[in-house]
Amino acid sequence: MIPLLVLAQAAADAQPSPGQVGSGRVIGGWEFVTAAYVLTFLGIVLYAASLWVRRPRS
Amino acid sequence: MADAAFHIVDVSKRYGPRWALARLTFSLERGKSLLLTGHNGSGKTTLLKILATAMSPTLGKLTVLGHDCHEGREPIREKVGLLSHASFLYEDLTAAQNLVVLARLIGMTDGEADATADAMLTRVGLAKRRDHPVRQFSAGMRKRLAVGRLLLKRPELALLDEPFGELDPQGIGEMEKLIAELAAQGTTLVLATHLVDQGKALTTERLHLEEGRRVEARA
Amino acid sequence: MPSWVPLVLLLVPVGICLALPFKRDLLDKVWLVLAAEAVFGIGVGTYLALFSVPPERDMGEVVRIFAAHVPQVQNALLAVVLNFGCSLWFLIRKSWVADSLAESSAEVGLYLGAVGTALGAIWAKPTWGVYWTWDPRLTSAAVMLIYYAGYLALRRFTDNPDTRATWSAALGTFGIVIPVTVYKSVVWMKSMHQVQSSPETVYPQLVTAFRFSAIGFLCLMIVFIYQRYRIAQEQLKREVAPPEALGAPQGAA
Amino acid sequence: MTPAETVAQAPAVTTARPVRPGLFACTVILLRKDLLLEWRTRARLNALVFFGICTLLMFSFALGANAMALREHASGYFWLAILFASVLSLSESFRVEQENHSLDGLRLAPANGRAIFLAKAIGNTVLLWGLGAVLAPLSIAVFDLRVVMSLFTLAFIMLVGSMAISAAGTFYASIASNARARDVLLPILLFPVLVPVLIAAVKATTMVFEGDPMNQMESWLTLLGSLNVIYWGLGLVLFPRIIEDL
Repeated sequence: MIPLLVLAQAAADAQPSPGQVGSGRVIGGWEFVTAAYVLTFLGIVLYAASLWVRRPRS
Repeated sequence: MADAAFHIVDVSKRYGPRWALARLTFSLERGKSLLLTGHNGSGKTTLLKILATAMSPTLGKLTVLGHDCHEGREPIREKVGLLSHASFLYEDLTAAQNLVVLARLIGMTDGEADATADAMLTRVGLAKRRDHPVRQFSAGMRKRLAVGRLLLKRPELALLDEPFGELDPQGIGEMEKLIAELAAQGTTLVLATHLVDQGKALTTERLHLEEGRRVEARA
Repeated sequence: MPSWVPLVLLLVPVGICLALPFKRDLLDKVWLVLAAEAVFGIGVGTYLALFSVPPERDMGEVVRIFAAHVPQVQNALLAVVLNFGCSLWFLIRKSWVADSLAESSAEVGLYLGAVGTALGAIWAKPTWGVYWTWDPRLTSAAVMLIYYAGYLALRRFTDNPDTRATWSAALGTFGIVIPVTVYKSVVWMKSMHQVQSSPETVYPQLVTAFRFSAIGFLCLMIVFIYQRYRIAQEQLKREVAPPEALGAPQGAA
Repeated sequence: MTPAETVAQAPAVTTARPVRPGLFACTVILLRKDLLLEWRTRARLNALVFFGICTLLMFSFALGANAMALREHASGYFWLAILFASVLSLSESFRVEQENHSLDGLRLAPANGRAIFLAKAIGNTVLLWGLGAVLAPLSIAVFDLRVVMSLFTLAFIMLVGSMAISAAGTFYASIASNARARDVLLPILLFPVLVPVLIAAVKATTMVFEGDPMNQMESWLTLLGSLNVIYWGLGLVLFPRIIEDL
């Protein structure tokens, strides 16, 4: 579903002026938002865990 | 201490978790010659490298030929020669070219450098191999060329790390003669070797290292 | 909520950073405060971004990703600049603190940069239609990650701590070219990426959420670097023999 | 008196020492040494040139025989070929110094650390520029390029590009050559810092072949020039530290 709702411009060929992505509108996309925040928190947890595993034992 | 060839106080060198030299204090007068003994890994090579300013001590003070090593290493390097395990030679240059590069670096003109290199090759017995690349040399011949490199600099302090290594009996004899000549010319010598008998004959002082510390030599 | 409210939170991390040079062990005691603020800032920022901010006109819902993407990339660049500073510090006066801090900031910068770049790619899919465009900003950011991965690899591949410290300090100093490239790449090549994100150009409703999140990530970065720094110091303790191991001075000859 | 006797009888300590060469003279001596080494191992040099040519030709296989696309991106392939070849020549130029710890020999000679850097970097510049001089006509021929601007401009771009690659490359090769896994580390570390050089050099080279309607050439050359200032400056300052602090 989502790819159809994507902005009209194909990225590789388009040369829009910086900052202006186009006049279209992205509808939906919650799964991307979820994925982003899941990745963020996963990153935090995993890196914190790696620090915990390597913690100095003295 | 003005007449000291080198004077080290509390010199220590760390290789990661290990102290290769531990608070070594020693000094050697100019014109004297020192025999440096000790087992493998006792810190002989480290001490020689530090004296040659090839590496800096982690801790401690070091004065070589009147120059403090923290005030610049170049004045020390001008007057110190190091014969190391590594020959410092370029494999793809010929024997003569190797010497010429050094001769130019110490300030000779091109003509002087060529003449000196030829003379030096004759002296170390490599005249016939003048134009052969070092890659074709045997270990003993490399050693001779490395000695030529050292002599070329006419050092005031010569540091010899295992000069007899990789030499045949004849070569050892010639090396002894060269070292004796150096000493006779007034060069201060530091000689690190496992051949204690040869070493003793050539030197006046002795320093025995164990685990980077100075100990009295048995034997 | 007015958008300046989260800026009050900045007082804590900035205050601690300014006080650090005078009181070295300050973080031993207060790192939990920073950790708490990180949880609070990121939590509030995420909550606002996900549930309070209305969808934007152009980008719709995916604009919410900004509140996580931008702070992480910014803090990654900050960590890299810190790495540069520590490298320079080490070269000027041989300090193991600088060496450990440089290692920590490179690793944390690499982590934040990797996640930040991945978020950028996730954001790009619905907005630009592809995960990866060969956009100079994206590509130079990825290249920066490679460089700092190489930096950490060199540290792994060098056994002698003293040489390792000097070499990596030289690498870190030279490496400042790279964040500058990332920053300038947009100007040098025509880019689809925004030239810069300032509160004026970003969607105004998002600013409050973004600021909470940014300050939260700043605190998180400090905590992570501090914890990584302790690991680095512990490793140095094992690798570098302290002068005490030498024993008493020997008598002069 | 034979020369041998002259040396043997020269008093070791009392003679006045010759004046040691300064930074410039020392650089010249070391550069002569480096070029002599390159010349004596010219088989390796040839291999390097063929490696460059090979890389250049491989792009056509990777992209398919699409003459349009190949022509359009020719300057990119040209610089990539030089970049890949530079990794080989740089690590080789330090492998030579590592073999018998010759670099230590130079330091203790004593040669100025900055002079060692300058000689190595200039030597590599000459090498890469020469490689470019071989690859440029070849690229023009096989990619069917038209030279719109003068060939001098192309030569100049190649010079400043090679200089930037060599300065940064000498610095990184001196570090990587001492580490384990040096063959992998050098490109990982070097390529990221060369990204701006690559962008600027490729853009400028493209203009040589496609014209410069927007008058951008000057700004790209300015970028290349300032990168050169940064890399050579950083190299001069940092290189002595790298080879000394061991």
